[in-house]
Formats: sequence, C-alpha cells, structure tokens
Amino acid sequence: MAEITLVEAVNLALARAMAEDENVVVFGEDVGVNGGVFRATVGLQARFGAERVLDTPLNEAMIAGIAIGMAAQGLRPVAEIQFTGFIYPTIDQIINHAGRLRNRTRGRLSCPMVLRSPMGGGIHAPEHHSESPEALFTHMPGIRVVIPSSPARAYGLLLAAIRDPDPVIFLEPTRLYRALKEEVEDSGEALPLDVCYPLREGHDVTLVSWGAMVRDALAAADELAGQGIAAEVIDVATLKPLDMGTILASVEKTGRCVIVHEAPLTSGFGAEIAAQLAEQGLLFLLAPVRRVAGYDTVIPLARLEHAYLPNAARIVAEVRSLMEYA
Amino acid sequence: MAEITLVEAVNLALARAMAEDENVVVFGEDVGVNGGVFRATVGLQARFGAERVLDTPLNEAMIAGIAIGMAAQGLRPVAEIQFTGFIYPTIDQIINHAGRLRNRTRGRLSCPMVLRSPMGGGIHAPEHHSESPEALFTHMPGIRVVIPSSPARAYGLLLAAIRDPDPVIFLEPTRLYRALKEEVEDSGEALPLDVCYPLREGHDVTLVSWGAMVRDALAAADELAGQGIAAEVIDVATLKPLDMGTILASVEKTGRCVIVHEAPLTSGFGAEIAAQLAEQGLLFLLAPVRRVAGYDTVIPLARLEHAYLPNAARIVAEVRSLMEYA
Amino acid sequence: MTVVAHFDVELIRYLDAAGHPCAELPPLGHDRERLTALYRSMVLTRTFDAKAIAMQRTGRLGTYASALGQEAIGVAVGSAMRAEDVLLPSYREAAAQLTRGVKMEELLLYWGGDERGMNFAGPREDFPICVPIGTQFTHAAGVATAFKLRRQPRVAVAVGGDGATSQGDFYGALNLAGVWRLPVVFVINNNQWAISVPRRLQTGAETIAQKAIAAGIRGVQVDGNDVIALIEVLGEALARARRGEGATLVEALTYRLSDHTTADDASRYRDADEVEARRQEEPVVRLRRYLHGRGWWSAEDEEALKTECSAAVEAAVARYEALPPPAPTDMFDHLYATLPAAYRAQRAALAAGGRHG
Amino acid sequence: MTVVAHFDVELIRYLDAAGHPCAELPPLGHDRERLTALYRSMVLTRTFDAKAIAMQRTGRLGTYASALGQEAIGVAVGSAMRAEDVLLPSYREAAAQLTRGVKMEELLLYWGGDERGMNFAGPREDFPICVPIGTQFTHAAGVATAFKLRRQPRVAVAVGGDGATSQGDFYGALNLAGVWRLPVVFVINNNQWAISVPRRLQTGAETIAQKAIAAGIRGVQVDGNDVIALIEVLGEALARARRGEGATLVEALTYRLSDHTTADDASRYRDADEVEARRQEEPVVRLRRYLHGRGWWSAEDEEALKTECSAAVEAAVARYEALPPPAPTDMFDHLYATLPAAYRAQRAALAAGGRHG
Ligand SMILES: Cc1ncc(C[n+]2csc(CCOP(=O)(O)OP(=O)(O)O)c2C)c(N)n1
Ligand SMILES: Cc1ncc(C[n+]2csc(CCOP(=O)(O)OP(=O)(O)O)c2C)c(N)n1
Ligand SMILES: [Mg+2]
Ligand SMILES: [Mg+2]
Repeated sequence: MAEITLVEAVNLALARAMAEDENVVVFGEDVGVNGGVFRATVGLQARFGAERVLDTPLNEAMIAGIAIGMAAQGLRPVAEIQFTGFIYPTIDQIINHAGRLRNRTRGRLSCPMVLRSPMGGGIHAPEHHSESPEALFTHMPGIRVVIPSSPARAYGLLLAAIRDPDPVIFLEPTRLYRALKEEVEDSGEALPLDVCYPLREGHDVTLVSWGAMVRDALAAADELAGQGIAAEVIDVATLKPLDMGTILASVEKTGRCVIVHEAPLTSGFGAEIAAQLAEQGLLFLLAPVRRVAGYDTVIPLARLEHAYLPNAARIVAEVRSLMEYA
Repeated sequence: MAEITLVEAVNLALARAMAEDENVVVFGEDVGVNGGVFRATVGLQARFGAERVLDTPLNEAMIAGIAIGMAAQGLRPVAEIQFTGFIYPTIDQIINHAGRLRNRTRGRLSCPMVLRSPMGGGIHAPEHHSESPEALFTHMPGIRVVIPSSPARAYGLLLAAIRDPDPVIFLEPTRLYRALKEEVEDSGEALPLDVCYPLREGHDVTLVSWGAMVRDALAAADELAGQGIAAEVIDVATLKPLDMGTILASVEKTGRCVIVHEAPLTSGFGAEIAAQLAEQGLLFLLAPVRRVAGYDTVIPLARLEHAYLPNAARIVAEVRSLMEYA
Repeated sequence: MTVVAHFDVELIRYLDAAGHPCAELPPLGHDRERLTALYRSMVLTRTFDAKAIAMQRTGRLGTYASALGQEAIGVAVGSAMRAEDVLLPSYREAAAQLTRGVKMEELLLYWGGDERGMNFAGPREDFPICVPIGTQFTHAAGVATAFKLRRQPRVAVAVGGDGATSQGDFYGALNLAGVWRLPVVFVINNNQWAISVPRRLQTGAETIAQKAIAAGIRGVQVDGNDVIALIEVLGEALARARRGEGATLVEALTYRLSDHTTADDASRYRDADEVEARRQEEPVVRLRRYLHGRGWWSAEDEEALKTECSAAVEAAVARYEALPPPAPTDMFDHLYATLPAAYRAQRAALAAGGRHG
Repeated sequence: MTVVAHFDVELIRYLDAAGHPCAELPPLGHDRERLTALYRSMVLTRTFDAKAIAMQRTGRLGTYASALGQEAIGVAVGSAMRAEDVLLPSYREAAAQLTRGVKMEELLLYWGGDERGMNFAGPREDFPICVPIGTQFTHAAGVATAFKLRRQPRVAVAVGGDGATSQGDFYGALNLAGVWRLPVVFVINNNQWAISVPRRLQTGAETIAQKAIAAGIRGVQVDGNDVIALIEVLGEALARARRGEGATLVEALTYRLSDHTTADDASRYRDADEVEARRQEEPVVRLRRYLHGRGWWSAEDEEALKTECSAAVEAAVARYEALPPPAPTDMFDHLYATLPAAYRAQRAALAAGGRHG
C-alpha cells in the first residue's frame, strides 16, 4: 500500500473505474496525451486508448452537453473542466438538463455523469483559476456535490461518484493536490456519498468545513487544543445531499459551531448549514453560529490571496470569541 | 396618476430611463416590434428607434457579453433574458466579467448594466419557464440582485438599477406582472437599492420574503391577524447587498422569523438570512428560524406546480407552530 | 493571394409549390405506397395540431407550439430514421415524434403540464422535448459519441429552429461532430421566424446550411415543404453518418404559418400578406396535388383520411383526459434513482399536504 | 440541385520563411522606416518575453504565457489600430498591448499577481487581459455596438487563439457582428496548439478563416509570421470596419515555439522536431533577413537594438519591483463604485487583520 497524493488518488480511482467498467469514458481539455494540466488523468490514454480518454475542443458548455448525451446512452462519462473558473458555462446544462433528465422523463432516461474540476485558491494561479463555486451547485436539484479533502476520501468518493446513477459535481481542491500523502489501498471500495466525515473529536466547539479549509480547521483544532479548547472537526465532503444529522449531533454535544469555507460569505454553503442550525439547533446552541469564509469580493490575484483566504488564525480567533458564551 | 400593473411599471421605468439618458439601450430576444413576450418593452422601439431597442439573435451568453462591452464604453445597457430558465448561460459572463470588471481594472473600467428577466412559477408556463435562480446571483461578488414585488417598487427599483454604476440582476415575478394594480407616478424618482421594505407591522413574528411570495406572506399575515397573531412582513426587494439591519431589528422585536421563498430550500437565499440570524440573532430569537420554500426538486410542470409553490396556508401553519415557543 | 479553400452550398428540391416536379424525381417520387403513407402522417399531424390548439383555447391544454406548414420536416425525419436511431427534438416537432411512435396522448400529457408525457412507451431512447434552445445539439453529439465508441450503426438526429442556430451550443456541437466525425444529423427547421425575430435579423449568413462550413461538416439546403426532397436529403445524411462518413447539417426551408405558440399573436409583428403568400407553398397541399396529379389520391381518399385522423385524434384525447392525475410526490420520486435521506422529510411533508420536515 | 452560395478562402503572404518576397510587395514592403519600427517592436517583445520567463523561473513573477514566435501578430495588431480603437486581448498578446502603449511594468505587475497591472495608464479604454477563453469576442461585439450606435469611426479588435474558436462565445460574437454589421475585427492567433491539443483536434474545418462564413462576415487567412502581410490584412479589415462595411475574421497562421505557459512542459505532448521545423519560419528572423537583404539592417544595428531593448526591459523590471505592495483592502475598494454598507464590516475586519464583521 503506497502513500500517494490527492491528485494521484484521483488518478488511481479513474484508472480503477475504467478498468472495472468499460462504460467509463474520460474526456475534457488536455486530459489525453498531456494527462491533464494537474496530471490527474496521466497515463489513462496510454492504458485505455484514445477512444475512452478523449481530448475535446475548447468548449465547456459542449463538454457538459455531450456528457449528458453519453450518460443517457448508458455510458459513465467523467468529464474534466480544467479549472472551476471555467465551469460556469456548464451550469445551464447541469441545472436545465443533467439534474432533471431523470425527473422530466419520469425515470425513462437518466444521467450518470461526473463533472470533475480542480477548485479553490492558494496556489498562486493566474486570474480566474482560484474559484470556489460549490454553493451554486448545492442549490441545483437532482445532482450531488462532492469535495474530497484527503487522498483516501478522493479515491473512495470519486469511485462512488462514478458508480452513482445520478450526476455528480466533483470538485478537487488544488491546494491539496500535492500537499499531503496518505496510504491509499486500491481496493475498489467506494465511500458513502451521503455522510459527513468526522475527523477529530472534541466537546467544546464543532468546526465544519470542506475542501482545502479542512486542513486549516485541523490546524486550528491543534492550536486550540494547546489552549485547552477541544474542537471537533467535521469534513462535510458530500455537500449535496447534506448529512445534517452528523453535524447536528456534534453541535448538540459542543453547543458551538464555526463553519469554514473559502468561497465568499454571502450565500456560501455555510449559510445552508447555519440556517439548518438556526432551525434545528436553537435549543442546544450556546453561542452564535459563526462562518469564517472568503470575503464578499473577488478572490484576489496571487499577491493578496493570502489576505482573502480563511486560515487557522482566523478560525482560532472566532472560536475563542465563542468560548466566551457558556 | 394612473393605476398600473407591475409589467406596465417596468415599461414606464424603461421609457423614463431612455428618455432621460440617451446612453440607455434596451435589447434582447423579441423586445423590439413585439415589445417582449410579456409586453415589458412594448412601444419602446416605436418611440426610441431600432438603434436603441434592439432584437438580438437567440443567444443569451452573447447578450450578456455584449452588455459588458457596451457598459464598458459608458452605455447603460438594459438586456432582457426572456425567462430566467434561460439565464444560466449568462452566469459565466456575470460572475467572470460583469461583477469584476471594475475590480480587476482597479476602477479603470466599469460595468453599469442591468440584466432583466421574468422569474418564478405559478403561471402554468411550459417547462423551464418557472425558475427562481436568485440565490445563485446573490453569491456573486460585485453585483446587485433586485426583485420587486409591487408596481411602485418595480418602477422605483428599476430606475435605480439602470442609474446604478454597477451591474444589477433585476428579476421580475411573472406571477405579479398583472396580478395587482397600484398608483405609480412617473416621477423619475428611484428607490434606494440597499434597503428592505417593511410592508406591515406586527410584534409576534417576522415574515421575510421577496418576489411573488410577498403576496402570500401578506395573505398569511391577514389570516394570522384573524387568529390574533400579529405578523410583520418585510419585502427584502434588494437581496444583494442585503439590508440585514431592518430584518434584525424586526426579529429583535418579534423573536420569531419565517423566511418565504419559491426557490428550492437548500442554499436558497433564505439560508443566508437564516444564517445571519443564527449569527446575530441568537440572543433574541424565541423560536427556531423557519424557511417555507420550494422543495428540493425541480419545479413541476403546470399540473403539480401548485403543490410545489409555498402558499399562505403553509406560512400560517409554520407561524402557528412557532407560536408554541415563547 | 492563394485560394486555400472553396465551398458551394446546394439546394435540393423536387416538387415546386404547385406540386409539379421541377427536377428528375428519385425512386421515392414513383413510390405510391410510401408517398401516400407520408401524406397520411402529415395530415394526421395537422389534425393533431389543430386539436391541440383548440384544446388550449378552451383550457384543456397548456401553451402549445404548432407545426402548421412545417409538417413535412418532422414526418420526413421520423420516416427516414431507423427505430434504433435517437431523435432529439425541439418543441415544434410533434410530426417527428408521432412518426417515431410517440403516442398522441403522451404529447398531450406533456403539453397539458404533466411530466409523464415524456415517459413515452416508445421510442424509449429518444430524448424528451428540448425547450432550452440549442442545448439538444450537444446532447445529440454526446449520443452520437456513445454510438461511435460502441461501434453501433446508429445515428443521432437533433432538430432545432433557425433561431437555434445562433446559440453557441449549436456551433459547439457541430464543431465537435466535425472533428470527431460523429454519426449525427443536425436538422434545422428554418421557418423564417424565431418568435418575432425574422431570419434576416438572426444571422448575416446567406444560408443556414453554410454554417456547416465552420465545423468542416457537410451542409445542405433542402426545400422543407417538399417531402420527397427531405427524405432524399435526410436519407443520404443518415446513410453517410451510419457508414462513418460524418455529420451533416440539413437546412430545411419552410415557413411558420401559425403563431409562435398559443401564447403568441404573430399579427403584432408580421404581415398577413407574407403569411398568405407563404401559405401557397405549404407541404400538405403540395404533396396532395402531386398525388392527385399521379392519380393516386382522390377526393374520397381525402375525406376518408380526414375522418380517420379525426377519429384517431379524438380517441387519443379521450385517453389523455381519462388518465388519473399525477401524485404530488411524483416530483420527488424520479429526482434521483433513490431519494437521498436528506430529502425524505420534504417528500413526507408534501405527501402530508405541505409542511417542510 | 442548385448552388445557392459559394465561398473562397484566401491566404495572404508576402515574405517567405527565408525573408524573400513571394508576391508583389505592397508599399509597406518598401517603407524602411515603418518596417524597422515594426522590427524594433518585435524584438522588444521578445526581449520582454524572455525576461518574464526568467523572472518566473526565479520566483519573481507568476505563471506567464510567452508569445515566442508569434510576436508579429501582436505588433501588427497594435500598429494597425488607431489610438481611439479598443483592443480586447487574450493573455498571449503582450506584443499588442506593448505596441498600444501599455507599459512593461504594468504587464509585469499583472503577471506578478497584482490587479493594478490592468489599471494601465494607457490606452485607458482597452480591455484587460482576458483569461476565460472566448468571452472577449462578445465584449468586442458590445464595444463595437457602442461605437456604431454613437456613430464613432472606431473599431474593436479582439484577439484569441485557435482553441478559442471552438467556444460558443466566439461564434455568438461573429454571428452578431455579421447581422449587425459591427465595426469589429476578430484576430485569431492560430499557433497550432491549445495547450496540448493540436489544431487538428480542435476543429474539422480546413481553415479557421472559413468559420467567418457561418456568420456571413469576411474571413481571411494570413501568414502570421509575415508582418507585412499582417499589416496589410489588418489594415484593410480595420478600414472596412471603420467605413461601416462590417466585420472581418483574420486567421493568422503561426506557431507557438514556447511551452503553453511557464506552468507547462510541451515536451510531454509534442515533438521537438516539429518545433525545430517551425522555428525556421519564425517572424523576427524572417523580417531581419528581409531588412538585411534590403541593406536596411546591419549586425551593428542588431547589437545596438538588443542592448537598447535589454536596458528598457531592465528599467521596467526595476520600476515593477520598486512598486509598494498592494493594500489588502484594495480587494474591496474597487468592487463597487461605493462599497455597500453590507460589506463595510468585512472590509474593516480585513483592515484589522482578519475577523469578519
Ligand atoms: C435558450 C432559450 N432562450 C429563449 C427561449 C424562448 N424561446 C422559445 S422559442 C423561441 C424562438 C425559437 O425560434 P426558432 O429556433 O427559430 O424555432 P421556432 O420556434 O421558430 O421553431 C424563443 C426565443 C428558449 N426556449 N430557450
Ligand atoms: C474558458 C476557458 N477554458 C479553459 C481555459 C484554460 N486554458 C488556458 S489557455 C488554454 C488553451 C488555449 O488555446 P488557444 O485558444 O489556442 O490559445 P493559445 O494559448 O494557444 O494562445 C486553456 C484550455 C481557459 N483559460 N478558459
Ligand atoms: Mg424558427
Ligand atoms: Mg493556440
């Protein structure tokens, strides 16, 4: 069992899925010979052929559209959008078609597709390469939204996404692509798509996060532990549908919750979690629900992105202010 | 002073803005000779000429894109998207360009455009003609999102939107287009773009809504009054930026809040309001914050849409259950 | 200055507006059986269409998009395709859907505001009606990609209007079809109007067929009111696609004799004179004249067919109206393969009559 | 069968790869002053480019997209346009931006990850670099619409790559430019690659110029390594647009001699041999050979120019590096004309070092 990075885990899951099921087809811009700009699809074309690993022309709306046609025919298309800053032209196809093909034909046709895309900031990338648009997708009926934050979860969740009979938006935090290594067994075992992943136990506060921010939440928890504050950390991982039960159970125990995400605050997915807490957690909340999020502005270019991105220090400060409520 | 409908008020504001400022240009599909499929632009081409009221080819992404180019040149483009079900292809242009042109040129260029579109269900329209995507836009930095719910607010807010120096998404509830008449003076007076509009006072519960649902909230308030429950009703109207102060002040008084919207529950804009209440209202909330919203599914075709849409009865039931907390 | 590429765009027509041959007829022109069958389909579509409009007027149906004057295109598409091909229709192609085997009551159900209409008994793999204009072309390219990868001799056929050709999705699909040599046929029902926008405001291109050139695929213009020409052109396009010779864009020239939909009033934006002039070219009368000229169709045949079509339509209407209403919970029951736990409380609340979980 | 439309696509070239005239030269070919000025701009761009790459390698700049081998296109675009025209560049057109008057330190600032770079002192109405591929074409159509409505004799010029021509926005913009007869020129830097995707996998069309046919506008192919041909073709396209005669699509044939960007390693997907072969056709050497052949350019001139360009670039780098860093609050201060009240607490928190309001 080898220690691999998150992007290697993505690659491993893709290869596994392709080997297992000849209906799995991978395509997008530069996914073929080049193996993807982040190397997520490296080696796949050599192994599975140019008919199953296809470089498309440069047109994201088209990529999403053909995925729908292919999926309706029973293929398992796994399309890559090179960066989430370029995922917006696919929204029409996702919301108007992918998420409702099954419903609008009352089950006659379906759309088992996966749309993968690297997300998020922190890698000093060019403009439009650091976006976190997950909240938009969580508002769209009929789809799933998944964001792994470790190599093992990337492997297991991607396998699950590919095998799932409905459309899945699978967003991969670029900042974590090579940031950590983990032992991942190529077991072919998928992880469940509708649960949150508690990563650390604690009884003082619940830190809820996903994607690259999970690492900062864990770092904050370490630091807080040093200050005698025990933080529970939950990786939401599958944002839609949301496993609110796990979060509620934790907050019921801790009485405090800080939600951490990189996307802008307003109408970020943190709002949905906080709203559900306001609805179902009022009786056990000891303190206000706080969101540590990106600011309500455009994520800056490289020189200022560190000032925009939430970090452990901001999380710690927020938790400490919540500890004053009791 | 004439009693006019909401769609007539839109038309009046457009005519006023065009007469006042020769930079205002109206365009979209069927807005010219036909005057728009809902007649919102009727008479404008005859009055202001085919150079300022233009029928475009059928391409929504292009419509948004040219609006940006025109706005950067100092025109005041007011583009129509025929139904919000077809607004999704514009999202790329709105989020990647309209909302950030000023920021990414550090003020050198700007984008004073308005994107108008009829929204919402309840008129037994064909598929894809009943969408409520406002929440998506509220997550996008650098823009404004406005939804009028009366003829007077349609007039005043649309004038404000056109005169505003930044991009505004202006969504018009089709269900209200002809549902009510109101005296509207063609005074040229704009309404403020960053305040909520309290419509009814009450001390037991705050009903927060926007668009077509405001009418249902008012009907619910009427019914509740008959049951001895005094509901305050707030029309959010300008969703982004949000005037949370008005909502907080009301909920501080009432201790209870029900948010009502037509869009699917998960990550609807109600989540943001509820989240802010969870953050800032915990100390005065007497009861859980509730959202009466569209279900997390695709809004059904005509025969089932009534079962999907929130209504006064659902609001009343929710409020009554909240009254049990005290 | 060197000429590096060169293109011609051709128009195919066999019958003129009066139903007289204006070119040497292909075998189909001499095939009484096939031509009368095509004629029957066209008349059935027109009868269905008239009934649907009448039902909308009396509140028994929602908004409906008539195919009046454009029936030849859909009938030709449906007839030229094989059962195993896949159709991806716009909202104006009742003719194609009916010819493919979708039942009239299923179409009524859809236009009556009921999703069950698109769960038609057959052809099961055809796409549902596409309302977001132009998106169907990309789906067709995807379906064709599946055929190609699986080496199946099948063809995807997408139909859209002249307005649809302005969409980026139209171009994106054609371009992919060109570079991947996909088995797909793109059919444009060029009825000269996109609601109130005339063809000349839709594009500066002289023809829509020439848009194929941008994608490196075949493009051809055909008289869309001449069912013989349509079947020939579509048959060839399908055969080529099936043989692996790539995609074709077929521009079928016709005219929208009706309002855009029942929600539209075309008199606001176009001349009655124009409509009258174009009515002289319509496909049903044209074919009838030809059949009549050949001695293949009599006044009695016509009378009998009309009675037959009306009876068929009325029977379908009766079946449509007899269907029990949908259950509100249907809106959850086909959203995902299995409704996720997160939404079960909502479904339960809906079933119980309204409150969220 | 009637031919209803007919099209030719032409290629314009004056200098062959060796710098020898291969067609009768236009007056520009005999204009020593203009040609040496163009040459100087090309060499300056190349010097800047090499410096930018070197700076990226040593961490003094972010990802950078080199124009190596494609300098003639940008220089021709910048030279053929008038000051009052508007340029809408992709990320690979430093040559065009510099020629239009953007300062080297401003471009460095942008590529160094600082939005202030796109607030260049001039040309103030030019668009910032466009990263989302293809969107700039629609913006150009919008800018051109403004020019047309205001009856200003100005032209919008958008530049994109061969890959960009696959986008729906490219087609949507061309189609609108055709039907509205807009004063816009679409320039395609066809450098044969879109990152790792070769031109032949991007489209089945034989040429990119022929994509104009779909929109009913002029399309022309030009040798993009021949600055004389470029200036001629662009000059004519601009003049037509300015006279109200509509849009042109210019396909400039060239080759990306560099990696896609500093983040790319092209050896993964393309042959060194191909690159070497195409290097023989590159524009700077080609023009130098021509100038040399005319006796207009000596080895000393070359030496002097190199020194001059290096000095200019180094001075720009010094100015870039001397600039004080941006303030974090800049991210709020240009978001709206006036920061709405709703976001002021966030700005304050940011200013105070992090906590949300
Ligand atoms: C993406 C999108 N935009 C707008 C509409 C609204 N709309 C419905 S039909 C129509 C005109 C379509 O014209 P055309 O493509 O020529 O088809 P026709 O209706 O004439 O058959 C428009 C604008 C839509 N359905 N989809
Ligand atoms: C909409 C969009 N999709 C994807 C990308 C990522 N990307 C950057 S450059 C590039 C290739 C562009 O090729 P081409 O248009 O030929 O221009 P070139 O880089 O060769 O100048 C891609 C896919 C992007 N910037 N924008
Ligand atoms: Mg049409
Ligand atoms: Mg290129």
